[in-house]
Amino acid sequence: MKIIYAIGIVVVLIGIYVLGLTLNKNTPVPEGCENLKPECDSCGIQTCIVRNQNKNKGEE
Amino acid sequence: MSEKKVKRSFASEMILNNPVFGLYLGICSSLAITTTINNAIGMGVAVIVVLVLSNIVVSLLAPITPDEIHIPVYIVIIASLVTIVGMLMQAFTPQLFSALGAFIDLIVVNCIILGRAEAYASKNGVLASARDGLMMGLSYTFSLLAMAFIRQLLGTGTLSLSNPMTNAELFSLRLIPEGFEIEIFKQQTGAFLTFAVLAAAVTAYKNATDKKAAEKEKAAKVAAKEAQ
Amino acid sequence: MNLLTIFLSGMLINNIILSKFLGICPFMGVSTKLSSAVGMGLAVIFVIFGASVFSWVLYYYALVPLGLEYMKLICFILLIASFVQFVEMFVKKTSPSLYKSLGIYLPLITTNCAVLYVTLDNITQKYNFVETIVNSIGVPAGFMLMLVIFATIRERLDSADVPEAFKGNPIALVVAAIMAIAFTAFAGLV
Amino acid sequence: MKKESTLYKVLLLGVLCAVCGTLLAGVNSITAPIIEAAAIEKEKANLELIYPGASFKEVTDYEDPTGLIQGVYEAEGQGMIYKIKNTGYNSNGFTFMIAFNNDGTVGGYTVLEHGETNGFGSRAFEEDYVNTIKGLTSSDPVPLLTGATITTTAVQQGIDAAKAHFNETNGISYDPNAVAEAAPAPAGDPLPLNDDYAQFKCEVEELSNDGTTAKYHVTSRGFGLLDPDGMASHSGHEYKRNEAEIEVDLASMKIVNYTLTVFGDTEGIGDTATTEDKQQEFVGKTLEDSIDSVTGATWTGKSLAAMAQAALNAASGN
Repeated sequence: MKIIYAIGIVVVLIGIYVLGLTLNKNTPVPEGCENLKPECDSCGIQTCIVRNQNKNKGEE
Repeated sequence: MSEKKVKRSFASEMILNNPVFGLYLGICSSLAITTTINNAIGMGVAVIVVLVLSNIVVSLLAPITPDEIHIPVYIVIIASLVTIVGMLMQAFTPQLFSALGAFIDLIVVNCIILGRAEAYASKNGVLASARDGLMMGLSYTFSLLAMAFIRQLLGTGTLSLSNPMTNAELFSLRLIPEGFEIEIFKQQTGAFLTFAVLAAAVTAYKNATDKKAAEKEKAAKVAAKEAQ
Repeated sequence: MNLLTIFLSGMLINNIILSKFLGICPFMGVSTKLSSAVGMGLAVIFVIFGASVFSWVLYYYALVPLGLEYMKLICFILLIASFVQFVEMFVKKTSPSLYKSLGIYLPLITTNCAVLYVTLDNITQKYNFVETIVNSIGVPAGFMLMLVIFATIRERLDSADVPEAFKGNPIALVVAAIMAIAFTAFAGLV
Repeated sequence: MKKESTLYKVLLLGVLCAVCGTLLAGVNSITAPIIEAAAIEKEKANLELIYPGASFKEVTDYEDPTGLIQGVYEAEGQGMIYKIKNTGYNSNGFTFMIAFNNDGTVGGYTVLEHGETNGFGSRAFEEDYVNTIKGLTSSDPVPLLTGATITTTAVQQGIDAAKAHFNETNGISYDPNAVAEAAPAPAGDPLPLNDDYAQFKCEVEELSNDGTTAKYHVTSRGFGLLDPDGMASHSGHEYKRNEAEIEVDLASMKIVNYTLTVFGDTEGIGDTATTEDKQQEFVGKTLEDSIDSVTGATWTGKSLAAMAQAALNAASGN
């Protein structure tokens, strides 16, 4: 019985997250700041690293 | 990867693209819990288990997950794995669990795991991902051990290891006589300093190897030109 | 624990960066310019506040009645991620200036250790609702304070002659070590 | 079914959640009992002090607005034990256990660890106060202990928090803000007025002298300024000299009136030796007599006796 609640909660939360993701992707970035990228040079922020790695891999 | 790179020994590979001191991945936990060797090994093993399992599951699921939702899928996998590891540790190694405290739960946001999952596991086969997970986990643990070795030695003067299950002490070696320890290494300042020095050492080693490699290449080029 | 003690200990005494070592990734990476430090700080304050409130409600009104306390980690990380998405969407909709100063940092915050730590800490400390709110403002305020202090130092650091190997992040950590000593002075405050 | 269609995504996420959910629930059902047993095991040694040989179960969902209750344990069929942590005189605080039998009487009151000043706060955990607590039921108010007011107030807060929960779960109605009069402090050994009180450094100033009675304003250093055991200097109380106005009948060299004007020692501890009747005790006394000191407030008592001696010496001087 408790398992159903557990699965239910995770499903609801993932639903909200995916909804947020899709909505966020569809809303356009306000004009004038398309190419803005936060300066995060060498730090371990995961999204930066991944983006940089993919970028480097692409160039190699 | 060019053939020449593979020859480089495992150790220098471990140091060169060391996740912790090189890429600053997962340094939140490495600074906080490396006061004793026990904690370092405990955390290291937990990260290895989660990393290997998550890499395997991610590499299995990657081909069938659409691109938009790959982050939520990975997050759920990693979060479940971390919760399971946390529960097992709380049940079977309570002493270690209370020492590591909230940092076991924070493995979820540890930059190494999601980073490796996205960068490597989602693009390679199961076996390769598992191996990569193990390698990364080992070099993470290795960095934690380096930190813990210095901090425990200087901070408490003794190097001790105890069995997490039964909390029995395996060995305890007092190297620095009583009263001569440097207390500050047990506190935050010591953690920052040790990390800064080790990170600088890794950068220095990297600069050195790059310079050597550059010179070798230049020499090789010069030799090649003469040979023509 | 009265509210002022929670706020002060969250902000100064066990400052999230200096004594809990959390949020160091953004601390070193983004804090080169003062304006970006303030932007990041405000974004983190807003996210931690919102995430803590929602996670507290979710925990005490959904997880505890159903006896699913062990699910708190997976629920909180999903909740934080979705909260950040909705905030970013909201900021995109409101104004370009807000997006420029605040919005671009939001995707970086999802994997920030500090956010998840605060939400989990509210539960382990058994805070009630008001204490959760105070804690979830005090801790990120300490984070922002650190970012601002460090941004000013770092701008001057770039012109200092630092040994080759220490350039970049290692010297930033040495500065953080010195700041950690300074912050231990707050220990007797409460 | 196309990989990008939302139905596919929903299905995939659904399956993933199902797998993760069941996995988590499964592992939890294995580890939860082990964790709980280990938690009980850790506390068992303490719980055995009160109900030896009982089997204990931890109660986790309880409302505690005070935040003092650290743990609630139920001894099967015998009663409830509350582990309390509060701060008294010593800033590191103390931890103790209070237990109520199912019939409402107090099942046990044992201290686990405390750092209260011995001779003062520590009396809150010694024999006579422990027995007074043990004699109570879950609806009686908790009496304080003169001479250890700060510590026993903290103990009282803890026990009240435990009582609130116990009475609420067992449906016992009680008056939460009833007050019990403080248990009297046992009388200490007598203080002779001609003893050596040089260390109190009394200062005497004659206010009036009409040949038959003389009135003096006397000040002396109290417990705080002498700081005998080094506790006073960092206890956070700001100490002053004690001051009194003493009238002496010059013919019989007896004290006619003794009124304390300024009390400079620790409230809650020293003030037990400066009550109305303690001051009146001086009336009719000469240098050869002595007064009873109050345990726990001996130093203040001595300071008052020093002032009396100074007044009598000044009177005999002229």
